[in-house]
Amino acid sequence: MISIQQADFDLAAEYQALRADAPSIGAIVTFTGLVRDFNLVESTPENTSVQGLFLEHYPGMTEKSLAAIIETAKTRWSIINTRVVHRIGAMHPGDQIVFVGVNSAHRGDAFAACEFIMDYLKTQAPFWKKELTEEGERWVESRDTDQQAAERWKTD
Amino acid sequence: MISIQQADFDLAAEYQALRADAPSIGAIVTFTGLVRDFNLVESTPENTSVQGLFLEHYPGMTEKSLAAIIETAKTRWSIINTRVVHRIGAMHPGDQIVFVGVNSAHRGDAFAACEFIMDYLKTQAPFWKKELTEEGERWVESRDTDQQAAERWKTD
Amino acid sequence: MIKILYFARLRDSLNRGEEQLEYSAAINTGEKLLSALKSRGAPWQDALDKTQLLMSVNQTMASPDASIQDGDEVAFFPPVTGG
Amino acid sequence: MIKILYFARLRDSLNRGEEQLEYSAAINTGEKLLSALKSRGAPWQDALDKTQLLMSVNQTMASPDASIQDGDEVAFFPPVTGG
Repeated sequence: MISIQQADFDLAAEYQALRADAPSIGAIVTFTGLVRDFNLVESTPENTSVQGLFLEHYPGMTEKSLAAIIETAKTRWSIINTRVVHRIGAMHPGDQIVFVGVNSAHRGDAFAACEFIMDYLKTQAPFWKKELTEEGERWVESRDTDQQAAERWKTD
Repeated sequence: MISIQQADFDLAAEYQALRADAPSIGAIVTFTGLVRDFNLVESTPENTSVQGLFLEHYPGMTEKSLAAIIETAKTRWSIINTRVVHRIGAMHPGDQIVFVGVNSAHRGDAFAACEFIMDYLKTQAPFWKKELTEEGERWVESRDTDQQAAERWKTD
Repeated sequence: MIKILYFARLRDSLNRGEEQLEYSAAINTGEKLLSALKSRGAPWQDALDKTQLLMSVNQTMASPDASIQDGDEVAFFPPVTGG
Repeated sequence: MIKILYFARLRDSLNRGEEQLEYSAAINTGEKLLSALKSRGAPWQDALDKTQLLMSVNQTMASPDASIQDGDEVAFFPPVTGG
């Protein structure tokens, strides 16, 4: 299940759906990303306070790239199902931005697949963040650490 | 927060507590373990159907060992808080057994600390599972894969 | 005709989110299309000269040597920052 | 006196969850205590002769060479299987 939506999401509902999938499920791993109140972009070390965020995306390609990321995860790990929710539009500090949930018979597979999906989403899925700070709007710069996180999963 | 309890737990409540901890939280990772309907113990490849489970523990040492595991996680990763709930007593297939939740400014730290806590809990915390199967009761054997999962985190 | 989309900072710089372009052999790869767009001068030259520019063809990430067919949807955008 | 606890399969095999034992130099390490218990014969010998037996002293995992003081709480149990 992939959902791109303006509305907030309910982690409990996502979790219950993952729990109900199959009686062989022994492990559920969830990741939730929240809007922080400070900025971690390396190019702006001053940690300017963030008042709001705007999430833009590329409709069509977003869903396609997330589906491809999930397919890759399913070939690499023994997982049963995944749920990915990514919000778009205006958000505020403390708001939920993204949810990735994975269920599996085994905890190792659930952890690895969930982190893999997040790392690839961060570098492959066409979302862009614009921050509203005390000094005005600015597009968030991509981070080298995100690129490195995704590189870790490369197999030769 | 560490809780050893007979009662079921509410993942949503645990998650909301982790979310409310600090405005600098950008990532929350949760792990939930469920009672499977089949047995994965290596010594019993027949996959006998499990009708119920009984969780025994060593009161006092359980809390002490979990606190030590969490302290180690906090020294190794940049995490803000953790919540661990482990149920004891009688359970049935599909029931929740264990919850580990971690919040952090960074997703990589949240993922690593959450998986570390689970891997160490599986080998260090004094819980024992007894299964009720079609053929009667039996104590669950420990698994080499759990030992290996914990070994991964060893630093020299 | 090909459809070209611009996103995020790039769309702001170009003051344009979308356009249609007549297809020809002069724009049948990512690199050639980029050259053609840059030749328009300011603000195109600067905005498209970023080392970190990404491109997709038909909603799949593509490298500059990717071929472009008539009817394709091509998009240019900065590195992604979702999640 | 020391307090000794037995858990899970081990408690079932010994048909005992807990006992008090007079402290002496003959049981002042994990290994010596284990020898003393095994010398009781069946079912102690067999039940405690598992290669996978774990031990704790005062609720912390301990190795067989761990020293035992008067008043300590010692526990023996099979490998843990929670989570």
